[in-house]
Amino acid sequence: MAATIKISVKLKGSIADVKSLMLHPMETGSRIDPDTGNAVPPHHITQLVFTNNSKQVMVANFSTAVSKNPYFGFSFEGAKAGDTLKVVWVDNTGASDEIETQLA
Amino acid sequence: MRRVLLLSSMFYVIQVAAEDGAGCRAPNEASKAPDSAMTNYKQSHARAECFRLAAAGAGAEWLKTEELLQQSVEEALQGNWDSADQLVQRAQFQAETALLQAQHESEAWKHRVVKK
Amino acid sequence: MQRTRRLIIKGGVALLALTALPRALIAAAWPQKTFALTTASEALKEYLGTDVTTPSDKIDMKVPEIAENGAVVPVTIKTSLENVESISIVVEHNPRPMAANFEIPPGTLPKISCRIKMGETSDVMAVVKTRTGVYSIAKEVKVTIGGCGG
Amino acid sequence: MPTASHKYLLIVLAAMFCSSVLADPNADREAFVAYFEASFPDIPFNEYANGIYAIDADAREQWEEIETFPPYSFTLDTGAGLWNETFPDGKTYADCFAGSDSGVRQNYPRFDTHRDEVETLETAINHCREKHGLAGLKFNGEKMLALTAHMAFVSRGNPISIRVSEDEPRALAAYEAGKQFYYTKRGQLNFSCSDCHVTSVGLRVRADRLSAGLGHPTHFPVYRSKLGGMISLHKRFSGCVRDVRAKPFALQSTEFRNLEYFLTFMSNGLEVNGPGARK
Repeated sequence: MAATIKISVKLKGSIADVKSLMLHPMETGSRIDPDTGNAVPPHHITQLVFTNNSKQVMVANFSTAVSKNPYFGFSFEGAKAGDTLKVVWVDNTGASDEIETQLA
Repeated sequence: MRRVLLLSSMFYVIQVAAEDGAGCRAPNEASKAPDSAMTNYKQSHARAECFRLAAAGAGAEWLKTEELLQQSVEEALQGNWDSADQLVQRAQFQAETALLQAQHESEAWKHRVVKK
Repeated sequence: MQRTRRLIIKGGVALLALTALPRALIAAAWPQKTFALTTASEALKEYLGTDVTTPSDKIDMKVPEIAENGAVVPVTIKTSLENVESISIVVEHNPRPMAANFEIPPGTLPKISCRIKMGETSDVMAVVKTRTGVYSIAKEVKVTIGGCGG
Repeated sequence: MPTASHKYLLIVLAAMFCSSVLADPNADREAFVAYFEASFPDIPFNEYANGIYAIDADAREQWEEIETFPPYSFTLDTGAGLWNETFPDGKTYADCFAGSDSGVRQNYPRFDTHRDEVETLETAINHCREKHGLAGLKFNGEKMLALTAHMAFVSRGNPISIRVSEDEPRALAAYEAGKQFYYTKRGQLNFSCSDCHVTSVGLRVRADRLSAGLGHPTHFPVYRSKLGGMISLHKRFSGCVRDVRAKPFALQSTEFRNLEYFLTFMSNGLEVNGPGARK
């Protein structure tokens, strides 16, 4: 299991309602670590991309102003049961995670 | 609004029974002999700490009392006797007031219990 | 008991994971510069080519009047405008106002929801770019600090 | 110096003893519930499990939005994994908690007559681990929070059913001590729990609206947006005590366990709805 992404999809006819939650600190770079007194370096998701079968259905670009453990929801048309929806996030350090789910 | 936060009750706890720290005061009266700043400070620190422990024993210690005493020790170690003494006095005031608060509350709480 | 667990969306989906080859899959570039700019006007110019937006009542933005917590402010934006290409969330008084933007390809509904951080009370603007223009709506969100919960 | 503290201890003990003779927890609870019903006639009883969101509509919308995909989802996964772990002797948590399939959260805290003290879910988990050869978990550590979140989740919908047996004087004394704690003013600000969460519910303290004491323990552990993580009920107690500028007691101290016993008994009949999400 992708340890950092949770996704739920509801199919209403050909419309897919997508909700997703990522486990990520979303550090702004300006927070001071109370233990060291130094700024915690920025560490945040930059992009979140949803692809249904091979069609890109959403690209979300995030700044550091997106909340910790980001939530993102959207909907797209043209979905059907059996489609494969894939979610990928990438962060500013180059780390990433992804998950695939079959629409049902 | 009929319900009001009674901030004015903040110091409803007043000096009802100042002799309750008697055990803490005793050593100070006893030894007035070596009149060095350090000796005086040690005595007042011990007295304040005694009150703090008494307040803690009653489950009533305030948040910053211990910190005030620590700051006081740091000032004393640098020879800043005046500020060290001020901090000790503040700590002792807190601890004594906390004790009075606890004593008052040992009965007063009953009147706040929600009843039909 | 099923009823009371409704807050966890179970959905009808199975969760599967694949081993990663993700970088190649990120198509569009992350618009780094717009996120670094310190005024709303500059950030909009950088991202959309203009900071002139037409106020539109066809955009519906749901934000709280008073944020419970500035660290987690729920924002939902939807619009009945046609041919939407992107939606941006701009928080005027944040140190870097462009909070997030969303590229909407044909077939994707112009409706998004997410949660953002706000440093202080500010206008929050939803900026919708369509094939024919740039539209916006703004609402003030009050951010308070202090008290026992915050 | 010891005389002073002993004297106060005696006063406290004497007060506890005297009042415990007259204790009637059920009458206390009925009066507590009736007080809120009279103060907020439009709020149905079950709503008190939702804390301030029973009262504050704008905050409630934000909370519901967050609960559509709650931030404690990951913690629940972790908790379910930990729950199913096998101990070195082959036993599992389920062996310690009878009826755990349908949830046990609603039965804690309980009075443990063998240990002669209040046992909370957290101390019960550690007693279980110790019995099976494992060290206890940190009370506000990630593992404990995940396990208790999982156990609360499995118990969702079960009505809180705390027992304070009137035939067990030690249980009554613990209950009375918790009650005394709740109504005792403390700290530099001289506030009791009840000053805010009974007398002043719905009013603001600076930017916050005060929530009702009825329903407080139903939803813990809680994901705090402020912290970006979970906290236990005792951590919240500790925060409140600090807020009135008193020195907090240790997590799972006798004081806090007794307080939890009293407070949870007051919420008998409300449904468990933990884990929760709060600002």
